[in-house]
Amino acid sequence: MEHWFLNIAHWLTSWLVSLGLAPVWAEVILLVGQWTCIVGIITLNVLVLIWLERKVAGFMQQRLGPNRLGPYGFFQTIADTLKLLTKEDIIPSQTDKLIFKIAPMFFIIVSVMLYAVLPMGQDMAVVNLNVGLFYFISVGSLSTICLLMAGWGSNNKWSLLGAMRSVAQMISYEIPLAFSLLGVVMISGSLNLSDIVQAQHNLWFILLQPVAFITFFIAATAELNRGPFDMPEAEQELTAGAFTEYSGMRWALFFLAEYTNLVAVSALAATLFLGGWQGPFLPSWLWIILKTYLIMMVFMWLKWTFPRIRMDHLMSLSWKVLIPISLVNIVLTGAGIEIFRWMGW
Amino acid sequence: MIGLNHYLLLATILFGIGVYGVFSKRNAVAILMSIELMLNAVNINFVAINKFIQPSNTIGQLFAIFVIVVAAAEVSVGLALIISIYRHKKSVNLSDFNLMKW
Amino acid sequence: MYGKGLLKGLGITLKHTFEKDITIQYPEEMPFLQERFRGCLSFDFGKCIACGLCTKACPNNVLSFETVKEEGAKKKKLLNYTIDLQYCLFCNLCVEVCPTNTLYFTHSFELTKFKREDIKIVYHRPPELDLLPEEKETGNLEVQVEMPDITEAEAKRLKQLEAMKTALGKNPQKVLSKVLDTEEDIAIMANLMASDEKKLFKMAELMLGDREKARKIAQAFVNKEKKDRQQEGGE
Amino acid sequence: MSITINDGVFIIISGLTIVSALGVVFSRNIIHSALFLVLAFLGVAGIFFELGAGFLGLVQILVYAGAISVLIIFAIMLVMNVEAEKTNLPNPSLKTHLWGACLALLLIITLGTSIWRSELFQVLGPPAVSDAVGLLAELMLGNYVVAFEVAAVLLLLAVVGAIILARGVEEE
Repeated sequence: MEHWFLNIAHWLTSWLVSLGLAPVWAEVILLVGQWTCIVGIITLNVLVLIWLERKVAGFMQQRLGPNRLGPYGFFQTIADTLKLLTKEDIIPSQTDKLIFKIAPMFFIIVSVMLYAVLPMGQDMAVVNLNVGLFYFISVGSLSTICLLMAGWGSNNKWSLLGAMRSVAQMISYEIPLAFSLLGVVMISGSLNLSDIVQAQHNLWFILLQPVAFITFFIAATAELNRGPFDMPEAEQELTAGAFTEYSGMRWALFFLAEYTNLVAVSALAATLFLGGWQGPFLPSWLWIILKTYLIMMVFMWLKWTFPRIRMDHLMSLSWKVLIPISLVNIVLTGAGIEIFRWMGW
Repeated sequence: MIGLNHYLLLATILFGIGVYGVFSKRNAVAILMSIELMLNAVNINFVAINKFIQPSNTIGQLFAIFVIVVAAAEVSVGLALIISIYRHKKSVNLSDFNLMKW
Repeated sequence: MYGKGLLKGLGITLKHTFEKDITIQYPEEMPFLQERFRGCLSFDFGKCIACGLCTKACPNNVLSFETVKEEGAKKKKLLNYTIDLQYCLFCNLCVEVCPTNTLYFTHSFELTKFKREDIKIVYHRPPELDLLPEEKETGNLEVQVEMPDITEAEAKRLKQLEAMKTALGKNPQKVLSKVLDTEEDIAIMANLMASDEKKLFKMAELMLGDREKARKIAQAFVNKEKKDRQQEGGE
Repeated sequence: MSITINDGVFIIISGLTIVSALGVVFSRNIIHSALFLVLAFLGVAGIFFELGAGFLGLVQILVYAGAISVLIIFAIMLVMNVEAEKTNLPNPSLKTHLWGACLALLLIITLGTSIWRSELFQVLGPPAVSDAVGLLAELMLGNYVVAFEVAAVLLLLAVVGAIILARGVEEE
């Protein structure tokens, strides 16, 4: 069970080579296949996630959540997706049409690109990049541009305000996000995500770096524009912010990308702090899925517990609280590592 | 076969486009963007030459990083200047920026 | 400590997550309505004396009626009575002003119709009023709602009523335990209902509509029965 | 002379970079210019990847595409007072265009031909990919630690200076 997917990949490659294809092209085809699988799984997973989010929200408010379509309302999101797919694609006349059209596509591409370095099991990263963590952060920072494009292209004051807010927020929170991850990097001595997972063989980093984990969690919530930090969307004041003018499938793409980001960041948190794919009894890929879902449930829990906080509080939380805390954490981690070495452990 | 000369040629073309942009634009922000293009061209040169001539170390990359740092500082201060002047002049047109002329 | 409130909030939502959901799934499950809930405005033809106070009290001219004065008769004779519910505010003014308690609010709240004309409720003079000498039922507990045309909602209600009746007939203890407290009372009430079908029907209706009222009336029935028994014992 | 996958990737990326650089210069809407600039930055990052400088490419994406371009777009939005289509008009005087074009062409032609003909640059093959992060760190915190610190101070000064300039001095 552990090697199912690896075996499939090996079998596919050898089959392609036996057909007389050059090994390079076999690799390329395998890569394309992997990406197709990732995109497919993401899309299906988002259907489950939206359903889960609604159910969780319902239960927290002592409601039932969706319950009409299928068992426990499970087909509700599928019906919604079909509705969005068949909806008219409205492009307002005064928009910057090209930017308006490509923004959601760019957003989803950036979100899917995050998955390239995540180890989905033992030896199951698509690309085992030696700067994987840095790749994740820098590619994740590109989504600000997409939001800005959406906000600008819509030619709508709410969109623009929402985009400006989200960009200000995401840029501010990128700093504590990156800083909180530095502690993990310092302990494991590598930017490679697989190495970081290996380094947690004996002890999960959440126990060594609890402060970093909390900082990372808060910063990630803000990065995802989620939970109590969903100022950019703020339905009540900004009517969904950058997505105001979008409808139909383009809007659905934004939605998809947001949930894709959520899964990616949760998987990263699981990889960095919860020991990644390591765990007893079950196969590695099942472990990472379980841990990712656990973290996503916590994200949902936060979202449906806390009220949205004000923009200036949001900013001061980042600059005045999280950044100093994460800097102190880096210093303490460095000191701790030195003490460990000095003690000769 | 792509060699060093291709990279250098690419950098030259980028630099040339940047030079043309600096000359032909009126908007101060646009000129800043052209300067960024030129800086990027320089970075390509650093990295390419480092990689081809002396692949054993990474001094070229280090210099490229310093260039990026300086560029970030330059852009932030430059844009702050532009915004500050815009408050008085209500324009970002460089030909309107003649405070120092007399 | 900073952040204590946040943890408390998380605890509260976590607690709620595992508590029982309080959603009432409306079409299958009827919501609990208070006794004075104002549903459909209804009219009891036999009681009306055609004084016209209700039409004067109504701010929106919802109510209207036609009368005819026959030769030699003392009173005006009511021909029909119209409630145009689409303008009704459910303000209760007509009900308050009526001297004979002719108008009343029922608990039926499913007033949506497919056609605009269907909203208007017209009560025509029932033929038995002309045949019989005036002999009104004075039982003040009688809440027999008779809409002129049985709508879908009403049909559903009747169905539920039927279901409740059979439930009461077959397993009275279980159903009655919702309104009566002691075993003894329940037994008495079950006996009463078994002997008197009318009481069974009334209870079924009350159980469907207003629990509080059902409780009161059931208690009243039981008390009366107890008293009767005591008297019998005394003699 | 056959084209390998590496060469194809280089041609595509460099073509994209040059086209988007031209877009930066020739767009009449400055927001489009800025977005083309993002594309050019990404292209340059791709060139860095191609050169085996993965870390530098990611720095390029993070700093240029993720931060500097956002800064530029923000500044554009703050200083826009005309229609978007007229924000980035070329200079009306023909003289500057001629000067610019002449200089740019001169640069490209002279440097380009000399690079193309130079024997020095043609002998070398494709770059070897290696782990540059460790080497970079050792250089940065070893031989070049002073430059590193100066860069840090420069960034701090830039931040403070930008804040002071953009907020303006409060007049008492």
